[in-house]
Amino acid sequence: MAEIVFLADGIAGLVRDGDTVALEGFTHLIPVAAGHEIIRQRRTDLTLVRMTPDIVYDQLIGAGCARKLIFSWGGNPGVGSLHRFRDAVQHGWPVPLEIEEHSHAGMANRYVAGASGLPFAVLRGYTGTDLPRQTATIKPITCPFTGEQLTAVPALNPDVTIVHAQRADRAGNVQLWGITGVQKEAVLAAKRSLVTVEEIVDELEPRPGATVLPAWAVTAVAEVPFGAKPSYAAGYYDRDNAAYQAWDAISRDREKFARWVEESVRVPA
Amino acid sequence: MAEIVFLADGIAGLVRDGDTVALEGFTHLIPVAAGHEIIRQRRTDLTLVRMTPDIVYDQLIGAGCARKLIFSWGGNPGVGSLHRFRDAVQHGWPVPLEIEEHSHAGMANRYVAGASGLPFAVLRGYTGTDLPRQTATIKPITCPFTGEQLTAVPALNPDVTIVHAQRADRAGNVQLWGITGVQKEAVLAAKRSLVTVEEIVDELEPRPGATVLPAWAVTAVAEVPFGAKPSYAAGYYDRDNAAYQAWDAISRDREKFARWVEESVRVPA
Amino acid sequence: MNDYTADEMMSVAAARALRDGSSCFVGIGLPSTAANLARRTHAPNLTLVYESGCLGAKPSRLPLSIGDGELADTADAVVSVPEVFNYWLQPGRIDVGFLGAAQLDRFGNINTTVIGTNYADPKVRLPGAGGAPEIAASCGEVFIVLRQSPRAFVERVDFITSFGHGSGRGDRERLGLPGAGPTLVVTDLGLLRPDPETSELTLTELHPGVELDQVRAATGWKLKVSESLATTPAPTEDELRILRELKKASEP
Amino acid sequence: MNDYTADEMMSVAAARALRDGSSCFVGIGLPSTAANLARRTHAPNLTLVYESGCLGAKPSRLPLSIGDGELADTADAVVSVPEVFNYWLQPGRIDVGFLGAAQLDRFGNINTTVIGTNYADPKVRLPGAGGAPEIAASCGEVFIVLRQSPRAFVERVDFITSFGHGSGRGDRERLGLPGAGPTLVVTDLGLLRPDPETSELTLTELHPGVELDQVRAATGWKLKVSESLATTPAPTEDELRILRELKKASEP
Repeated sequence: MAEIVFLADGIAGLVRDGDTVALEGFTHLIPVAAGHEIIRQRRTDLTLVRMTPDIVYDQLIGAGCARKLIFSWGGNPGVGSLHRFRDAVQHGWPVPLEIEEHSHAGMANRYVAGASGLPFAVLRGYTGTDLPRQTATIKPITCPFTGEQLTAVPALNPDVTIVHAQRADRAGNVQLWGITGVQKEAVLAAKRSLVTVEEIVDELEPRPGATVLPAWAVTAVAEVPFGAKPSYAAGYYDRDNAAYQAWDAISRDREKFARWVEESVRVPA
Repeated sequence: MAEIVFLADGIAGLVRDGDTVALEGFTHLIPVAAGHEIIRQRRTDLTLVRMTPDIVYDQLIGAGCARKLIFSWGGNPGVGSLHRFRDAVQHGWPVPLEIEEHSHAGMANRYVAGASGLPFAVLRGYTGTDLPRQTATIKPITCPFTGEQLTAVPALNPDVTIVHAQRADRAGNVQLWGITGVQKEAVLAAKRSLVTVEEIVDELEPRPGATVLPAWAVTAVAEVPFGAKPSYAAGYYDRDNAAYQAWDAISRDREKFARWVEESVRVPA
Repeated sequence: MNDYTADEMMSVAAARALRDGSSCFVGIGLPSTAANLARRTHAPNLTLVYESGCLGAKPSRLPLSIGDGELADTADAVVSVPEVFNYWLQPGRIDVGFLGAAQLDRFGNINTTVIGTNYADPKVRLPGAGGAPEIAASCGEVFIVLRQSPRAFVERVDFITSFGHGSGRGDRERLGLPGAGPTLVVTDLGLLRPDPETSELTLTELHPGVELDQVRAATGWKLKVSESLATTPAPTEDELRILRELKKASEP
Repeated sequence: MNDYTADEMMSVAAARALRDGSSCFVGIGLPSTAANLARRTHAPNLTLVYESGCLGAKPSRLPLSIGDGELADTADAVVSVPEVFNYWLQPGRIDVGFLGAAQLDRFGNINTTVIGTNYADPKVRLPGAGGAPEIAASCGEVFIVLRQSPRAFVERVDFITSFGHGSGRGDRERLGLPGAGPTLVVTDLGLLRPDPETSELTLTELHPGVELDQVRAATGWKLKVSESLATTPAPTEDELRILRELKKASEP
């Protein structure tokens, strides 16, 4: 059964320096509060994993928490580039950032393989592109029945996956709905998992389209209202598009960014 | 968009002699009425596919519609054996039945590969068993990253898949809920598909746990109330367990079975 | 003293083997009866997983099939059949796989495919594998429940549908099978467990009132008997009452 | 005559290319604007598929991201991200893939990864591939929409993120790519289509008021021009009104 914890204790207990950590979320339900707690606790040498690293990954990278990023699309959706990510890749600031780059289809299948206890997944992917030349984790594989050549990618099995969801019950059964992205796979692929939720309730009522992660598939659950802000939680609050716009100016400048971290993240919670 | 048809026209138009046909359903929502229509239309030489062939497959086999069965568990759930299936395998009556035998995990993954446009799927399966010796569609495959040996099975891509669901709207969008089994994969893996439904409604209201097959992924939809009887349709009617029990006696005897087909199936609908 | 049948003793003994707080992949029939009895007695927090995709089902009556509506209605989550095998069974998330068998051999290998050694022309065609091969491979351990008879308990199964311990200790490791394989066989006569040295099934418990010779006569190989052969405690009144209520509630 | 911007002309021209009753895999930004405009004008039965898992989304305003709540709320079905790629995109169920690009070359190959030829030490690090490589491979055909400039329209892309026609006709077949690849490029200046013989992008339409020399100057290679160069019809009043309403409704 999942343990109900405070966010700070959950991060302290589950995320260690040097870990491979996935904070997943596909525009919706991004575990931003958990990312900030990682910055507050000054974790380093993390290998960060995410299909769509957005501004909370820009923040983690800018704060020096990461040594490597495994991803398929890194941007500020609807706004533009991630300047801290760029600065790390192009100038090694504040620390050099190694990258391992895939497509969405490849990343999604890597999580699926991880969740399925398989060492790899097969897809029709990357054909004709320059990605296999740069990414060692893309290899050809031959169908044993037809002889056709396809692409293999290795399983992703993060040390810890962190996701945000709408609700959990007191046993730690988690319910998420709306766009559920790749969160189930990311949690099931991980050795340990932390789910932050908008609220912990006595009983989960069935919801159309809801995904349920049973308590026995989750390590820990923390109640963190507004834990996805400035992204959104369907049924709770909308996306704060202005915050995404505002990030562009903050993140373009190292000093502005550093000040932002001190003033907005490293304040006591 | 899916075409709305009468059952007889749907079967006449979509199921041809010699086709590979999957009528899927996992205890729940078995497309029995569609199976009986295939018997009425005297299709022959079919390759029948299903994870759990039960009494409607026993009937199709006994009626001489099938030359081959691809399956993983053939029985009368909670009752015992399928006597028409046994008679066909053991004595070639009424026609010899070739079999291609898998495990549930293998069959499920064959449909997944079929639905995904891949020629094969990879699983941890069959290890140490005698199945690979008898079934040519089970082969070893090596992980290109770890060198580990796993098992490959080829995609299943039926000529036609038939499933039963609770509801469709007039455009042919299909909604099914409760135990949804492998029906989505079986439909998406097929070249053509027919969905029989309890009712066609003006608008599909969202349902917890419902699966929706968009109209553009379905070839035809037929309204067939009680189309899953004696299996059940959650929200409409319960399983007729007595009918499953009664099947045992009918199916043990060739003449009794033949009489049953004439009296219960080959009557005008 | 309670009056009970050998089948009731078997169900109770099987139920007792399931630890509270663990998860169990349940086949229909005897395994389902035992698992549901366990949930109502000593193991209220036993998680039942059915191959129809029902995770954490809490049926109020015994399901007649693995796809009963009751299972979906009471489950924590209902997932697709591919998902239950790929995301839940295959990675080894389930502690115990609970299987029946038509034939079982002395190394716990299971046959549910054909009787007779010619697969193409079998004496009896059985239902086949279902989920069992991968349940036997991937669960933390496997419990097997079946009635003991020389026809069922054979020296060597005609067909290995689900791999137990192969030809003895070390075979599972050699094949890379993750789970521990069969650790317990519950019958209407007693309990058998694999010998720690050889993995050969060995009688470790007799049910009350059963004679050792009876078990030997019901076994198609020269049965090994534990030096510390014990007697299963008889079903308690509570166990019997709850089992009978369960069975009664499930009648059509 | 209507007054409109070059960007509006581009959106309208892109929208017109989408046939009613077809399905379209939509990236965010210009493609999403065009697809939503099409749904409100000539193609009410256009099925929009977003990589966040929203099948058949019917947003009332332009989504700001591929994961907008509005998309999920109005979709026929919301599926997981692995499912949208594996069950819906990969088997070729989607007719049109609608992509943007940072760089595009004369054979329709797309770069959204790095500017500069040294991947490890790029001049500019771009967002990366996202869903584009498999959209470009698997959709029936691909439409590309981007503003025309010598920086964007290059002789050879620095990095092939998404494969177009490679080095010319026949390359897709040789690689076994199922879809037809880029069949149309819509810019703020005109339309380009691959030459049927060589697959080289060729200017086939000029937007009203645009000079051929302007397009040549905005293209980083020696631009081929169709012998039957046509002029795009100007946006109609209806098209402009609906486009502006859409954009307005999407402002924060």
